[in-house]
Amino acid sequence: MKIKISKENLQSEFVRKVERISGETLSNCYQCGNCTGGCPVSYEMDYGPSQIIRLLQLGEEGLLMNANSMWVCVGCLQCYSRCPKCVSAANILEALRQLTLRKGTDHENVSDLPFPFLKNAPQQAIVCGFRKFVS
Amino acid sequence: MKIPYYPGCTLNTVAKDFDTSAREAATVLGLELKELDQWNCCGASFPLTPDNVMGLTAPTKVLVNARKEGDTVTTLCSVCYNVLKRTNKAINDDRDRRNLINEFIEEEYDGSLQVIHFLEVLRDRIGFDKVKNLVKRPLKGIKTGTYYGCMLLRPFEDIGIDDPEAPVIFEDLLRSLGCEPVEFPNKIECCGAHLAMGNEDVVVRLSGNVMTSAIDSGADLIVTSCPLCQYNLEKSQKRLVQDTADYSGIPVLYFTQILGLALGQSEDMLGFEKNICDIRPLLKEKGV
Amino acid sequence: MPANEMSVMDNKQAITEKQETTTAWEPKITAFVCNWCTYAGADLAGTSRMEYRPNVRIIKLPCTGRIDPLFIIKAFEKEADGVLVSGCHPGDCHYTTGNYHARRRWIAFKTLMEFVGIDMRRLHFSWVSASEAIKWVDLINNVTDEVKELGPFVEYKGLND
Amino acid sequence: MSRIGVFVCQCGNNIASTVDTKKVAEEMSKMPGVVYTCDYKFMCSAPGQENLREIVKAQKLDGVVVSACSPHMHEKTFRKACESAGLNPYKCEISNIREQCSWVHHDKTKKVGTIKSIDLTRMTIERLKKNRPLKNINIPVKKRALVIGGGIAGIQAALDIADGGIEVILVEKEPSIGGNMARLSETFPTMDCSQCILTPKMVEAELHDNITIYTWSEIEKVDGYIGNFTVQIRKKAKYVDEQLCTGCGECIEKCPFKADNEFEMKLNKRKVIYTPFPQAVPNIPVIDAPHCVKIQKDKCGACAIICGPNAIDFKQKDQIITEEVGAIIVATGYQLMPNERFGEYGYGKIKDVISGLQFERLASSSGPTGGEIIRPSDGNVPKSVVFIQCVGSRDEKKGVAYCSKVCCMYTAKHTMLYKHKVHDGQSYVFYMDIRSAGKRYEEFVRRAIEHDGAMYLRGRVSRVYERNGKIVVQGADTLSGNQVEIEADMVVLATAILARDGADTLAQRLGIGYDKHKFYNEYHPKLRPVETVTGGIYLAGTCAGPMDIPDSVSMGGATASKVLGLFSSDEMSREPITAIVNRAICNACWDCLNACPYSAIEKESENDRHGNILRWLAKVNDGLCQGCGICVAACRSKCIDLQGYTDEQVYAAINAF
Ligand SMILES: Cc1cc2nc3c(=O)[nH]c(=O)nc-3n(C[C@H](O)[C@H](O)[C@H](O)COP(=O)(O)OP(=O)(O)OC[C@H]3O[C@@H](n4cnc5c(N)ncnc54)[C@H](O)[C@@H]3O)c2cc1C
Ligand SMILES: Cc1cc2nc3c(=O)[nH]c(=O)nc-3n(C[C@H](O)[C@H](O)[C@H](O)COP(=O)(O)OP(=O)(O)OC[C@H]3O[C@@H](n4cnc5c(N)ncnc54)[C@H](O)[C@@H]3O)c2cc1C
Ligand code: SF4
Ligand code: SF4
Ligand code: SF4
Ligand code: SF4
Ligand code: SF4
Ligand code: SF4
Ligand code: SF4
Ligand code: SF4
Repeated sequence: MKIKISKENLQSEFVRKVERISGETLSNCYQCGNCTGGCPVSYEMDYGPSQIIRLLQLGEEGLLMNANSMWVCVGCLQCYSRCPKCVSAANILEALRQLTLRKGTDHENVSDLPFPFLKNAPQQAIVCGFRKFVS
Repeated sequence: MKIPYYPGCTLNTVAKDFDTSAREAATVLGLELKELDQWNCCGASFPLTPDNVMGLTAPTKVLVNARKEGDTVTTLCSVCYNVLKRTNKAINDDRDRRNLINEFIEEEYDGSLQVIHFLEVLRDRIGFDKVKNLVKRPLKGIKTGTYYGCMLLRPFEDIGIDDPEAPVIFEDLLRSLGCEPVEFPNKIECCGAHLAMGNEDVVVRLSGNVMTSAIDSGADLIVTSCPLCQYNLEKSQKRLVQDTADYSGIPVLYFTQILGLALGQSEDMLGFEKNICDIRPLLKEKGV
Repeated sequence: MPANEMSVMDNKQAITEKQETTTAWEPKITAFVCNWCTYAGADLAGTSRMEYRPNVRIIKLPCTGRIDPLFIIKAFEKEADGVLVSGCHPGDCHYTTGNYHARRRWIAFKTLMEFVGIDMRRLHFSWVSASEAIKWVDLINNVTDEVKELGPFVEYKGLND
Repeated sequence: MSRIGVFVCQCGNNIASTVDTKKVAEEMSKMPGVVYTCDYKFMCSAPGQENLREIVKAQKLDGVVVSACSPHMHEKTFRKACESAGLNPYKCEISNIREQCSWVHHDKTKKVGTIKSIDLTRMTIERLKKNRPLKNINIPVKKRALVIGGGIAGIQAALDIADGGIEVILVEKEPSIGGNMARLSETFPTMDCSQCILTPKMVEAELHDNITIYTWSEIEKVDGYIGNFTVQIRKKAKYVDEQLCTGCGECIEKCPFKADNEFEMKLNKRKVIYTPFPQAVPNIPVIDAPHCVKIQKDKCGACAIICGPNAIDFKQKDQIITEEVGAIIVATGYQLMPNERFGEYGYGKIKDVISGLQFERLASSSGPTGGEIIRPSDGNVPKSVVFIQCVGSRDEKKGVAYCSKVCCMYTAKHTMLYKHKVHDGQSYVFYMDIRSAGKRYEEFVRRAIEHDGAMYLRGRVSRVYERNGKIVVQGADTLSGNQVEIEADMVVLATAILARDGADTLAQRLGIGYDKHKFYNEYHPKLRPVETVTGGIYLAGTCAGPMDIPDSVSMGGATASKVLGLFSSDEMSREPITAIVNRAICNACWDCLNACPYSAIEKESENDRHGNILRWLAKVNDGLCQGCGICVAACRSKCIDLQGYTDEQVYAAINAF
């Protein structure tokens, strides 16, 4: 894999949008990896939270928008809680989700959800799930 | 003492046990959990992106209604607690967002409410000592794994109920009921949360880790404070019991159920029969 | 006006031979600079043989913290069309915190100056270190040009006379 | 009317090519008070100066303006020349028509340059008219030095000053000198044993004729200024008479009670009467009063019974000693951030999660385990040790933003010490960057990796917890991009280096500055790194910021050379550019006092004959005043002025434009 780095990519509209929506400053992250180290689901992610931030720092959009990371993040805030630089990977992943959902692309198809889930699951799981996965 | 209480949607439906056991226990403690006259769903997640003001309108409406009934509101569900408390703080701290939301919902809310969790009511308003004195059935010898999950603790700056790395509020309560809390590594790790929708494998792994690490640390029982944690743990428990030969299971209960038990409520009232792993044989075994 | 000040004025007129008659109007800029940073920076512009507008007259002080706002008002009352204050960079003050004092005073002073009707473009505050000869040159050129555009400052002249 | 002479320099062609110097001189002769003008080829040349002197005398000048180069070049030259001609040197002023005029205005018609030179010279003449003769300030110097803190930096400073023939007082707050270095096992990058190189220096300091050591002592109060400090030292009660005690150690042997051993970083206990370590200097025990059963409850007394020379004295009181010194060196060192600060690393609750200094004690052959690396919890040899770097350092949220500078190096050292002692052990190091700038430092770290098999993982550790008797370290390896988990037997935290508790209080007593982390501020970080803004007070070692032993020793030596330089003459002479209070009108508002960065302004009372205070007023301490003039601008009632830059002088210059 080769990433092309250029001034245009570093300051792309996409990168600025992520910063604006998430309220985070990407350059604050010094890539210590603490967030990835503590994230309960990073084992399942294509790129761990710190790698997602790194790709954003490099201005690389394709790799991270195709990665599953944003859909796997459970929003537990362990990353933010221990980040020595007060960066919230959770906010950044939420921003990536928003960018997808705001385009009208759903991650979960509501009609595919199994009936028993809808019947037995706590309302909060459904409401929250909808917010995270459905536009 | 009367205290305005926001149940939230889940406690009104699938987590009814959580709600009723808490109300009963409160009565014993001389407290009335007064359900808000008017309330709506809080949205079940605090929007992590600060530009999402829409996500704050639902919880703000809850706060507005609660404010009409007093200066405090209490919740049982950790998620509601997290959402309401953070929303309240956001409105208090951030003038721009406050104005925007107020304009939208046509209210004048200033964030002056105090959002507290029922655990805080027990700790700070009643006192664990007093709870201890009212215990009728001390749960001696029962080793409890107190599962905090995420929403009760993080982020510390907004929630601040206890130390986010080594919280004790749960343990202190259970100790006052006669239990022996045990330390287990996963007590502050996530259960899988909303991945219940669509990614059950992750949930089973995370919730499974919570339960096995509690079992490995010698716990007889896990207590929770959130219907979603409860659901994820129980759901995973079912899978694990089915699929894993040497997994024996562990009862998972709301803390209010344990509280009710210790305060002398009858076992039948507490809905123990719904659990995958029954606590009643354990009670018998320990002779309490 | 005290006697010897009067004589200074007379003398000045005699000496400069009314430069306005031969050339176009040129602004006069008084610069209050600290001895350690900006004065040395201006010296460096000299040793490096740089060139800049000749309108500035430097008054050396130990530190910008020594600058009394009244100095600036006085300068405007007299010949100055523009005033420049320059010292060490924040954190670099020879006297550790002198330039902070100057800056704090400056903020309060700015409102006052605006209040008394001095166009803030006539008054510049800058940091020039001992090695920033180029910055000094640019500063003088910019300030001179800007003040030149504004025209002579007449409002205060002779207030004290 | 004044009698001023104006000398316009051509500087060869440097000035003359763009300034009509003759014209400048001519115009100046028209100014009132100017009695002599001339222009001259090279004013600073020997004949130029001679000429100046002669004219000063011949014309009976009472003021001289030299229109020439920058005062930074030759102000001193011409002031000296004037002085030798009998004129007060501060009645000579320079007008800078070279750097500020001829060199920056290249107009060959000389028009621009001439006009500006005339203006500049006129302004200087008017200013000069308001100059008052000033006298240099001479301050007598007390040739004795005080060193606060007996770590390696303080010891080095004391020895170097003492070797220069100057008396030194070394004040140390612990029962022995030696500081943190005494705790170290072996030291990077050469791996020599710390005790082996430190102990001889400690003994040398103890035996040196010019050094007086006060241990178990702290600074109570500091008055005065450069050359003339009066210092009060609190010598805390040791309950042992230092004159009588022979250091036999019988009392320690006999004492039946124990307390936490701070020197061993609480890895074990020590007796209530103790010396911190066997090579302590001085080798005299102290009683830890809060834990002594005799002092607290009037029981026991075993130590007093055994002591042959009757040196134990339970009634001993703190003593205040007053010393007069001319210079002070501050060398109070550092402390480590406590492990208890890190919840995610177990809050100091997991016994086998230890700090770097605790590891030093475990590895030290004089330490509590005799140099055997074993777990504090169960005494087993750890087969897998995780070292975590940057704990609390470079952490804006829970720690400090800065880098502690030595931990990269000592962690590499720890992995080597571990490998040398536990051959079949494996060490892991979590790091963010390896900072090994220094002579032979990078090679040292590479040796740990290549030769001693340390496994370096780039990433921070998120959490450390216990699971089934193992310590689980969960972190990331950012190079592979993965979460990683290690089951360790022991974890060593390279915790941040902090300024000492109380560093701010001491700074306030001394009147020196400190940063937000309470490290002391140097005068200038590059060019005056061992001086403070307060004259006569110098900094050595880690009290100024994290550093290693070579740097601490260099700084100690550098402060000594400053002190010896200061003491090289009996008096200090300095420019009289100081503030002066108009006593008649000062209304004691203390605006000046609050503004002065050097604490040079004092409150003075005016008393009647019976000693009743009539009023207060400000007073400038010439020894401390640096002549910045901040107080002058701060005084709203205009009753303090700066000599050499008086309001009158400045207004004269403004008016003359
Ligand atoms: C784990 C670890 C390992 C290290 N290993 C190495 C190594 O291998 N090589 C290396 O070069 N460096 C090493 N260092 C760094 C080294 O310890 C320091 O550079 C050195 O000890 C600093 O000496 P110091 O004199 O400045 O301070 P300190 O050693 O802290 O001495 C200060 C002294 O002042 C005393 N004091 C403090 N306050 C007062 C007061 N108010 N009044 C009177 N006395 C006071 C203290 O009691 C102490 O005796 C290591 C550091 C650590 C933490
Ligand atoms: C690109 C670069 C940027 C830097 N930036 C910084 C910075 O921002 N901040 C910082 O603190 N440091 C910086 N440094 C480091 C800094 O340059 C050095 O620390 C400093 O200049 C060293 O000074 P010195 O006196 O030891 O050596 P030098 O500056 O090398 O002086 C040695 C002198 O000795 C003379 N000499 C040599 N041999 C003999 C001989 N046989 N006989 C007589 N004379 C001799 C040489 O001509 C020279 O004048 C930088 C270095 C580099 C390379
Ligand atoms: S913990 Fe913070 S600084 Fe470290 S990699 Fe993650 S976001 Fe970046
Ligand atoms: S919030 Fe998301 S990214 Fe952060 S630790 Fe939790 S799951 Fe991982
Ligand atoms: S005094 Fe200055 S200007 Fe005059 S010759 Fe000497 S260097 Fe040149
Ligand atoms: S106090 Fe007495 S017993 Fe103790 S070391 Fe001194 S002389 Fe020996
Ligand atoms: S009197 Fe105090 S110091 Fe002496 S032996 Fe007893 S406890 Fe120890
Ligand atoms: S020296 Fe190394 S370990 Fe210590 S704070 Fe700096 S980078 Fe981290
Ligand atoms: S001139 Fe500066 S140092 Fe001197 S007293 Fe005034 S403020 Fe203090
Ligand atoms: S500011 Fe002026 S009036 Fe006030 S104390 Fe100082 S000298 Fe006196």
